Amino acid sequence: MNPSWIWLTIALPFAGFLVNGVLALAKPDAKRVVSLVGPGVLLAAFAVAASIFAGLWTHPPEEPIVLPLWAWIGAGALRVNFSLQVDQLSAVMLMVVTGVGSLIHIFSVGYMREDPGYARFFAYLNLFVAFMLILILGSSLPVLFVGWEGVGLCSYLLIGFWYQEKANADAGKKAFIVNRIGDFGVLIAMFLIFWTIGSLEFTDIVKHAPSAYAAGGTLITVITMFLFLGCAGKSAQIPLYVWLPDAMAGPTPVSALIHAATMVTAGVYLVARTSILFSMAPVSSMVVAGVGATTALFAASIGLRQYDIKKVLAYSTVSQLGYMFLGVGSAAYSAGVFHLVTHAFFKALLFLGSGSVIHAMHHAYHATHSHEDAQDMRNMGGLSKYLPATYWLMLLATFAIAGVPPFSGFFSKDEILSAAFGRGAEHPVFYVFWAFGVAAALMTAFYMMRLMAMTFWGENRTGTVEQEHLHEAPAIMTGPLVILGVLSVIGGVLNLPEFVGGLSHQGLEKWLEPVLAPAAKQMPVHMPHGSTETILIVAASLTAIAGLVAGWKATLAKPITVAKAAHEEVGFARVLFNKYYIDEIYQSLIVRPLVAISRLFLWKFVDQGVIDGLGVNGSGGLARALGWLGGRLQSGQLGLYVIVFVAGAVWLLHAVIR
Amino acid sequence: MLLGPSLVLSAILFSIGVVGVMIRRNAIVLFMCVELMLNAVNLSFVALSTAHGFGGQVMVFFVMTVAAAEAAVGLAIILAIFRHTKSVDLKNINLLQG
Amino acid sequence: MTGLDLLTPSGLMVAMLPELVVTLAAVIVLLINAWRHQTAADSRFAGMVSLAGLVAALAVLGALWRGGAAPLGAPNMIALDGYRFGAQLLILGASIGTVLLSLDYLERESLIAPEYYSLLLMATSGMMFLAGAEDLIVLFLGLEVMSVPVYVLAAFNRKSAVSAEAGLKYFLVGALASAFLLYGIALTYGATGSTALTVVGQRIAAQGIGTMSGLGLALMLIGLGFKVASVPFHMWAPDVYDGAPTPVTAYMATGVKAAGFLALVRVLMVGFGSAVDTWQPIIGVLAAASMILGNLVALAQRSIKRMLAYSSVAHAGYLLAAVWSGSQAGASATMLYLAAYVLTTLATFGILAVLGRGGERDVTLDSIAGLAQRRPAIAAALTICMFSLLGFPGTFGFIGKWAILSSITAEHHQFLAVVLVLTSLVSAGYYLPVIRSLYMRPPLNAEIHDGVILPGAARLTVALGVILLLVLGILPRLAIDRADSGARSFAGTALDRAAQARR
Amino acid sequence: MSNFLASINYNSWILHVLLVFPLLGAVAVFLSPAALAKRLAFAVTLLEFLLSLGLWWSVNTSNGTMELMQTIPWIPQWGISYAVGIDGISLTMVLLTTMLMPLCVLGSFAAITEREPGYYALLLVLTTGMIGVFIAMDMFLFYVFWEVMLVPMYFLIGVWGGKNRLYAALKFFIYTMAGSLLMLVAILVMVRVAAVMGDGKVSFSYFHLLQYAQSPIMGRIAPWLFLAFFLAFAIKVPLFPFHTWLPDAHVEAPTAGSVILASVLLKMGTYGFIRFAIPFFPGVAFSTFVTNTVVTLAVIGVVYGALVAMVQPDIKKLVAYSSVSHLGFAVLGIWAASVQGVQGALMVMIGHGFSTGALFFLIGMIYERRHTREINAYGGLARVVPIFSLILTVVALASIGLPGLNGFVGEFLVLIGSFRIYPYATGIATTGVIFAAAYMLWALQRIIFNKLDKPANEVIPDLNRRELAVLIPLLIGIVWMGLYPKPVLDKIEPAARRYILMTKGLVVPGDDVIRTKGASQ
Repeated sequence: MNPSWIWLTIALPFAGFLVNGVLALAKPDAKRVVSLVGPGVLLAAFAVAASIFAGLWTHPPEEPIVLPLWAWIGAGALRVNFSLQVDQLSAVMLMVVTGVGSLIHIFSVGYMREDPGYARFFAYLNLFVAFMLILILGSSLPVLFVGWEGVGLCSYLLIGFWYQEKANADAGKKAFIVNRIGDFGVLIAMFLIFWTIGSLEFTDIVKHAPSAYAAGGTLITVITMFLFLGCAGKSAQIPLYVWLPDAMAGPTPVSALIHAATMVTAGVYLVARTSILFSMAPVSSMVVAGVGATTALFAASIGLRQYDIKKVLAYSTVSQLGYMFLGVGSAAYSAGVFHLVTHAFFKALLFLGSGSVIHAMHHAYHATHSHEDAQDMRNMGGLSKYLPATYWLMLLATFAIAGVPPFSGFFSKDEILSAAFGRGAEHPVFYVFWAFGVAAALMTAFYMMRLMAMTFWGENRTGTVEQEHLHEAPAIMTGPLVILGVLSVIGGVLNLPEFVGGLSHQGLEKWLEPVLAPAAKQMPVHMPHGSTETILIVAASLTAIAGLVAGWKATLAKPITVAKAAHEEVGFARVLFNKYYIDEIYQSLIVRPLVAISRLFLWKFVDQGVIDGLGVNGSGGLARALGWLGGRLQSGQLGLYVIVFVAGAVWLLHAVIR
Repeated sequence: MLLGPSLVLSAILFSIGVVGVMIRRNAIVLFMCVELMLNAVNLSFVALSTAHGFGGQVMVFFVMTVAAAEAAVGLAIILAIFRHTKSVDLKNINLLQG
Repeated sequence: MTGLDLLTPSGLMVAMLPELVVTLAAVIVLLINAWRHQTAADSRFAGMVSLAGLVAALAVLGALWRGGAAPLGAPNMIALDGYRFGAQLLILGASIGTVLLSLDYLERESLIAPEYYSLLLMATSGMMFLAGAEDLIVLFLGLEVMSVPVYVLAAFNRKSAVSAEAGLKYFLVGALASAFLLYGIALTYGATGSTALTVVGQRIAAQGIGTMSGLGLALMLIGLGFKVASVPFHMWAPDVYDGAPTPVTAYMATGVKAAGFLALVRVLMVGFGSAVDTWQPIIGVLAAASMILGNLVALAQRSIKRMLAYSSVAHAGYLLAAVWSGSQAGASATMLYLAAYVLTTLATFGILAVLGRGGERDVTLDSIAGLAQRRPAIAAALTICMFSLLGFPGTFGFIGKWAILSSITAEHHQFLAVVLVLTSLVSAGYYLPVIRSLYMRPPLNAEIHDGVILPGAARLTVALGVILLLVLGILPRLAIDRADSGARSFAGTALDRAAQARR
Repeated sequence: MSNFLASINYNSWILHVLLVFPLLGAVAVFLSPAALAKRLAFAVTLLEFLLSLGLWWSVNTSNGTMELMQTIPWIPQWGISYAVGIDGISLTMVLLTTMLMPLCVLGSFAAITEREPGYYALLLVLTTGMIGVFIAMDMFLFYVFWEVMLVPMYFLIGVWGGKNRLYAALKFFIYTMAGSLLMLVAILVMVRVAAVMGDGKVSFSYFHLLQYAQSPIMGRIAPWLFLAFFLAFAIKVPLFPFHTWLPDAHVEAPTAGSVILASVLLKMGTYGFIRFAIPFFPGVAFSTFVTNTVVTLAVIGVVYGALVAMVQPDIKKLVAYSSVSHLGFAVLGIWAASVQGVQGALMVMIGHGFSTGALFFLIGMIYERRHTREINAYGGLARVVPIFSLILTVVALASIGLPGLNGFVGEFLVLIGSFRIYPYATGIATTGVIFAAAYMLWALQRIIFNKLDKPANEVIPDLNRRELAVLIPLLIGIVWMGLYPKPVLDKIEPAARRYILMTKGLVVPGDDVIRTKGASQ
């Protein structure tokens, strides 16, 4: 299909949103229609995307194809068209979003069936896909920004999908506001870019950036730092990661689609998209890599001590996103994107799998009217018996995320670590980042195995009555899991490293080259070769396996008590369990003071006290008081009147003679 | 010529009248002080007439007429107030104030 | 009839015809009173005759004005120019309005004494002389002929102690002020050798202002300052306005004030035009003080009548600001503003008179609350009056204020303009609550406004006043033309030359 | 369309009709019985809107000059004329006004049950006043409209307002008057100075004053004159710290009053800057001190308004403070005097008119059901009133500048346009988008999300057809101007460019541009 039909991929889910939205308001019970329309539009969009991708595959374009839809904002030199850009990078993203999106939509048909907000859910989900596609297809920063904020909105709506719980609504709001902090950075970056390059089109940025900025200069560093602030918000990096764990309040398919596979990777996408800028700003790149590596390690460490199955996955996502930034920060943009893709597969699988588990647990508790936590792993155990398909698929995903060769995660993670190690030759600090990455990989393997062990192995702790009701999810849910499982396993073929040979020159790196070449020219990637490479690979593999084994052993070493009987954590475990108290610190250092200052100082004191009290009512009161005083002078005594009269007369005579 | 001294005398008389109005509290005395002021001015007119012709002297007659009219009206008003307050002391006349 | 030789008795008689008609009417009413002074009908009859006399005077005035009467030779005793005609139109208008308001008021308050109307007519003739005086002797006589009857009118309600007190206070301080004015005339006469304003003007222009003429000017300012209730010679005004019967208060606030201002303008323009530098700062201080004090103290009043009394001090300040500018534009603005003020004040006091059954002094913001529901027309009229007093666009009051501001700013000295607008802002603080009470608050009790009915004559005054306020507020061309042509009478005076030179 | 308009000679009568027709309507409405009054008022405002719609095609906005100029001597002695004209900026403001008025009338049907004829008549008088302000080309006329508008608003707040309406009405009136009275003095002084410069010709014509505004004599007093104009407009905007009348007025006004206040009246302040204060005294307005001060105040307004909005317990107050924040953007854009900044400021003005207008309508509708504006009295409404909640969400998002909705276009343009000129100030102002999200989403959460735990909220009915008829036009506007603002931007661009030339002193009246260079970008 001709790329000019690309708008259909956006229009289809948007139409789905409209249909489902109207149904949600008018006929919330029409679940049949919703079940058809919701995933249907996505599959159609995927079909369109696939056929366009096929066209691109056969005839890769040299230059990005820009398809203007209409003139959007125009003022003076600023001319922003609402136009879409099709190139190798957006095509990859397109496939991931529509593909994984379709699978998750199908899964949701089963998962959300019982929910009264079924139509609303699909409306939001469709809208999200539409915005996500605008984000990746937008040909300029402002259009991208439409999608950028749009997905944030959908994320907000979906996190707070069960809005009756205050905690959920809080989580949604938190997500949006933290994202807005990032958006602030994107906005400032846009302003700077516009006033230096004169355009916000990506093609223009790529074309003019090398001449407009001095490589390594302050300006470009500032621009990229602000851009990265946006990326950190959207992709949950330190210090803005705090919203993502809370975002697990949304339905699990949402966590899979938005908070694992697609939206949260938008930051990585943006760095890749503006790679020309980052490649010209080594300091910023270093910051990106550093923040990524630190986040990877930091989040992974928190993941070690979480009991909520989704929280573990959430911190895992934050950690994996950190990997991606470590990659793009090391100028290995294609590696970042590669990990983005494989992560989309295995993390979506993990989330959906956990969804399947929660689904089962929920049913079990629902049947017995128990109010236990269906997401707490301490209440699970031994589930492999009841959910065999889910168990096996999640085990595959665990190997993938842990980086066990030859699962997909192994290749992408290895490429990132290699790139970081390679950059170490230039900036030794990258060795530290690499070490962080390796440590994080160890922890990843550990906590994933811990998750598997607590969930699927050992004795079942759900309860004797509840066990009766534990059973595997329907086919409509396991089907997508199977496909994702396959992708998680073989995803590595997308970009096989050199030592595997053969297909390597056909890989993702090659495919993305037209897009990333200008950046590569500024900052070439140094991949270690030969023996170094081999050592790194072996070390990474061993790390993964060591982590897995350790996780397995450690978890099953002693019996696990169920959630309600669990005693409090002690020592450092407690710090980890409480996520280093970061939320509490933010709350008491930023949020509460801000609200208090706003209420007590700005509103009560400045506004009501000083301006309105002293200034406005004060002057009114002063006038009234003066008037009252003047009235007192009017005592009714004629003698006084005469005295004032004569005094006035004397003054007047004096004034004349003077 | 006694113009200068006459004017000075007139000014002094006028001032005495003013001071009287200022310090006295009896309505009738007050009014008498005003009459004194009017007559002080009359003295000025007469004195100035010696320099400028009879215009000033004409004025004196008018002033005397007016003073008579004022006296008639004024005393009537003072009587009216006396009927209400049984006093012509201005201290007691302060219903209107504020 | 264009030229009149004022040196011949017949010419002078024709020139003074309006005053003479009014005086005649006063005498006739007095004669009627001798026989018929018992019943309400008698009182009403006297009022009707007065009305007829005033209307006749108005007709004569109109004839003189339209005929373009002007002195053939030198001016003498009485002015014969547009400014006098305009001034007397205002005075006659104020008097007619007062008579109309009084007709039913006197009956209601059982003040059956037809002498009231002859006093009113005499005062009117005094005002007309005062405003038209071209000679200081006439000025003094006019002032006294005006003042003495008004002393009586203020104390007219014999049953009321406050009325008597008002009369006494007005009388005592008034007599004191008269003495000052008279002394001023004497010194001016002494310095210039004449009482004719034109001659005074020429002499002072020739010899400059000396100590004696300066003192004369100052003393006259004190005397006239009292009449117009300017700070610091204002302290009688709130008490007297408050205590006097409401129509009389209206009369004092409109007629007396107008006559005083118009005389002041003429004295300053014609007599002391060349000494503008001497009196301008003084008038400026008086104006600013009046505006500030009047408006501030009005803010603190509970009684609406007393509030209006203080606001009248403030309005004296606005008018003094116009006088301050010392130009034809200022004279014109004085006239325009007075016209607006006369209309508004008559209508306001007319309404106040009917609101205050049982005593206008007790009319407060609380007692008028919710009037709009029961008596929408009266409430609307009062609202328009308040907006006009506030100088709000769409009313004649705004045109007047605009003229004042325009004349001040033309002098390129903005201090007074700023004081004027800022104090106007303060005045919103007491005018608006009146409207607020009318429309936005519930009445104290259900029947409180039942008796608020404007009797026929008062209704005519109020309606005419309010309609004129609106019409002239939107289409003021005619009024401005009249005021401008009146002010052109001062073309060629010393002041006018000075003003031209300043530009 | 243009041909048809030309054939009925539309341009020659439309401006007069727009001013007179509502007044006549007001008289008719006032005299008609209560039941008829509201329908009649709706018909009048709708017809007024349809009449005004022709302006979109008939006014040639491509030069940025005043079109359809009509001058009729009014008070010739004082050089005062009835002069009206319209350019792209006025055009959008007039259309915004006429579009909102039928909605305001319709939105008041259920809320106003007392003294209806008076209420609707006042709305119509207000219409004339507002349109008059936007098209008056004579300073006297402008001042008259500017002030006269206060009266209907005073009554709307004072008679039909909430509990504390008396205080709010008086405060609104006096506050606004405080600014305008000094402006009155400034106008007069300008006229006097212009008369000295211009051979004694006294004229209040806008163009006449513009011609002499930059003369050397004016230059000496220009700072004072500018200050007077500035105060008048800054209060109306309202610029921090002159904003404290707004929360009270908004809270106490009836729904339509709040809508008009927010959507139109506030815009008069910014309009005044663009049309009068700055073109008259560009030298002062763009002196270092004034620029620093105004930009600082605008930025404080943006952040301060948002922060104070965040902690308001009263939903109307929240929106009121959010207006302070939004209008801060507009002022920033106006002072940036770049094409993007100025166009952005105008888009903020229009966009704020739609979104905040809609917000106030929504608040009014929920108030009619629950009789409280306390945010904490709500919660969980999404389940009971889904349509209301949906619309509230969309409007709230438009208000906080979600791209794709109208709020974003204006804010983005303002910020990008101001950034080059005031990078640091703009940077701080940009944080406004964060705080905006904070206050709006927090409020949204407490109203439509969370647990439905108050029994009174469980039984309220969703929006009815009349209410939808009020909101849907606004929603269409919100989405349309968010996605395709180009027609509007095109209409205002020439006028905005002309304004920028004026800020550089490059335009003199006689209406010709001396130099056009240097105003692009």
